[in-house]
Amino acid sequence: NKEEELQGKLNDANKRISELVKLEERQRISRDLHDTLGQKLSLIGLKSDLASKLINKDPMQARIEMKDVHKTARIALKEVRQMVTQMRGTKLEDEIFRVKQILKAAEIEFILQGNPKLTNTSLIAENVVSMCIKEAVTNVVKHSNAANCSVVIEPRQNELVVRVIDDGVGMGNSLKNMSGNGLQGMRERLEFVNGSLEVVSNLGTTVTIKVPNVFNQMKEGEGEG
Amino acid sequence: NKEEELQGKLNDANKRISELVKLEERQRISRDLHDTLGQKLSLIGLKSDLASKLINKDPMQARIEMKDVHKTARIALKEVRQMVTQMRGTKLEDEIFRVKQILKAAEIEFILQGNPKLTNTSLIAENVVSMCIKEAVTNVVKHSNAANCSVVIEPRQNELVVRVIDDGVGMGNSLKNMSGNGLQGMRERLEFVNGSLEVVSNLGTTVTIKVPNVFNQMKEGEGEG
Amino acid sequence: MIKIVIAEDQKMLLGALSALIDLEEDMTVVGRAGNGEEAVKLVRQHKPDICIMDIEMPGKSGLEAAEELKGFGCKVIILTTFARSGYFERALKAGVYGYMLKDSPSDELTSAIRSAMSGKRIYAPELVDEV
Ligand SMILES: Nc1ncnc2c1ncn2[C@@H]1O[C@H](COP(=O)(O)OP(=O)(O)OP(=O)(O)O)[C@@H](O)[C@H]1O
Ligand SMILES: Nc1ncnc2c1ncn2[C@@H]1O[C@H](COP(=O)(O)OP(=O)(O)OP(=O)(O)O)[C@@H](O)[C@H]1O
Ligand SMILES: [K+]
Ligand SMILES: [Mg+2]
Ligand SMILES: [Mg+2]
Ligand SMILES: [Mg+2]
Repeated sequence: NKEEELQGKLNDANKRISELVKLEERQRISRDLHDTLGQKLSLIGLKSDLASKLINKDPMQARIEMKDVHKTARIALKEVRQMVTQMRGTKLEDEIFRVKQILKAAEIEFILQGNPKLTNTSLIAENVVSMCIKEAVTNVVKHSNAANCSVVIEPRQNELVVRVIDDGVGMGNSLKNMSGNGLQGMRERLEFVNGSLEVVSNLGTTVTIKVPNVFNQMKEGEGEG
Repeated sequence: NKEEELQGKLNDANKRISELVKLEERQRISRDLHDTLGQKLSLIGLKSDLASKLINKDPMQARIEMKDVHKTARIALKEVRQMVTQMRGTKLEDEIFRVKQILKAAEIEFILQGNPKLTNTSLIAENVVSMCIKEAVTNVVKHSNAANCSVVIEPRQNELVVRVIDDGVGMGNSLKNMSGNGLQGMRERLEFVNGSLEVVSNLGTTVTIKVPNVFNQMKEGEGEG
Repeated sequence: MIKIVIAEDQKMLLGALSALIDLEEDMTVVGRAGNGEEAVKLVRQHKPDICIMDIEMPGKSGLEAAEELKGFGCKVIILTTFARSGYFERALKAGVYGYMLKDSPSDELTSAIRSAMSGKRIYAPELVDEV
């Protein structure tokens, strides 16, 4: 029918845009790679060549070249490490650290339950969970007037469940007149990683975030920086 | 008003999804980097260290280590180049090469005007132009029954103009009952890079693709593989 | 003489590492392993003072091998290319004497070996995640 057709077209369009966004990001990174690592590897190539030629003629100079090679390799590796860490996005651990500071500044007591070091969650899902916690805690600070805020991290067999719980005024009717972007943004991001959002509010508010675990066979590939 | 608000929300949602798509792509690349370059740079580090220690004790072995370093640097550089080339996407030159083959197989005469080596076009816009030419030529083969097909590449001061021209049957009414994905996909992709599409059909069909040039201050950063 | 076993799955790296260590007057490499399993076997067999251990190896990882060797009397030093969250914590629990980057200057590695011999532990600051 007509509606399905329209939806199909919209999906196609989104897929095409996603491809271009990916492509653009790839190209940005490829420039970085080219400029930083390409240069250093070229230098290493030249200097190691030079050193092996100098070994008999001028062993002192050969040694200096080798030391340069060593130094350059270390700098290059440090850059790779930085790129990898940056590209990794926000770890839950780091987000929890920030949450602690935000709540402290707002004079709301912070309680953490569970380990923010995740082992079965994909990088992208971990990023989304971090974004969602940030949004939820911002809401607690802005709207709840709470005295306490807990973050509960509960890894289950097939999914990770994270709850942000406050003992504030609750949401009243505001669930219906959603004018903000916060909750909507959380929903959309969670959808992207096949996760879900649940908001319950009577005495205070509880926001529940769920994301599926990675399959075991995928864990191998998950470089962590 | 209501409609603008809805449009605003849709734009926000698209922005959020784009961010996640980028993030995911970054993480994929970071794994690649980690696995390939990390190991090789470590090896270079160790071997250059070893070589500088061996210079007096065992210069022959030192030379062998240096040669290993040299070889490893070359392999790593080749990998970086491959990654960069892959990430760069399709060059117009390569696309033109394929177009030539496709038209030859379809027994349609191919005429090229202008230079497919672009200098003022961003990588992403070049990719989009390549995708569009491919679509347009596929349409010529599928629908036009043409004897000749020209691709005209015309760089202007502020934009690049590419035309795909055939001398076939023309589009008749099919412009109105657009059931296919081809032209629509070209429009969406071109929109992403602030380009435009124009289709004119009477004796044969002419598809005109325009994309803006990069600003001069951006050109600096445009590593070319 | 400090007796050393090295475990590293990349052959070239294994060769370079053992050559570097063998250059030291007071050190000798008594065994070279290509994975964690072999490392455990060679340590039991040669009873070295020190075992230099890569983390990412096929089959048994360096961390698993270190955990298994805990209390055996051989001091383990972990070498790695990249930090991963959780690794440092595990390495600490396994009681390792060093946790260093593979591309550290070899002088740092050999001095870490000597420190371990005198009971001191060395952890590269780049690799330590805040616990
Ligand atoms: N923890 C909470 N306690 C009380 N009310 C809340 C809480 N979280 C959300 N709300 C209510 O739900 C509404 C919607 O939240 P949402 O995050 O979507 O938007 P916002 O915070 O108003 O705006 P934005 O997040 O875009 O800055 C809020 O305006 C607020 O009334
Ligand atoms: N060069 C051409 N000559 C004649 N007719 C054309 C030409 N290009 C397109 N058309 C007409 O325009 C219609 C729409 O083209 P479009 O590329 O959007 O869809 P399609 O080719 O039919 O399907 P798809 O590209 O999704 O495989 C075609 O079905 C065809 O009738
Ligand atoms: K020795
Ligand atoms: Mg909000
Ligand atoms: Mg088509
Ligand atoms: Mg390894």
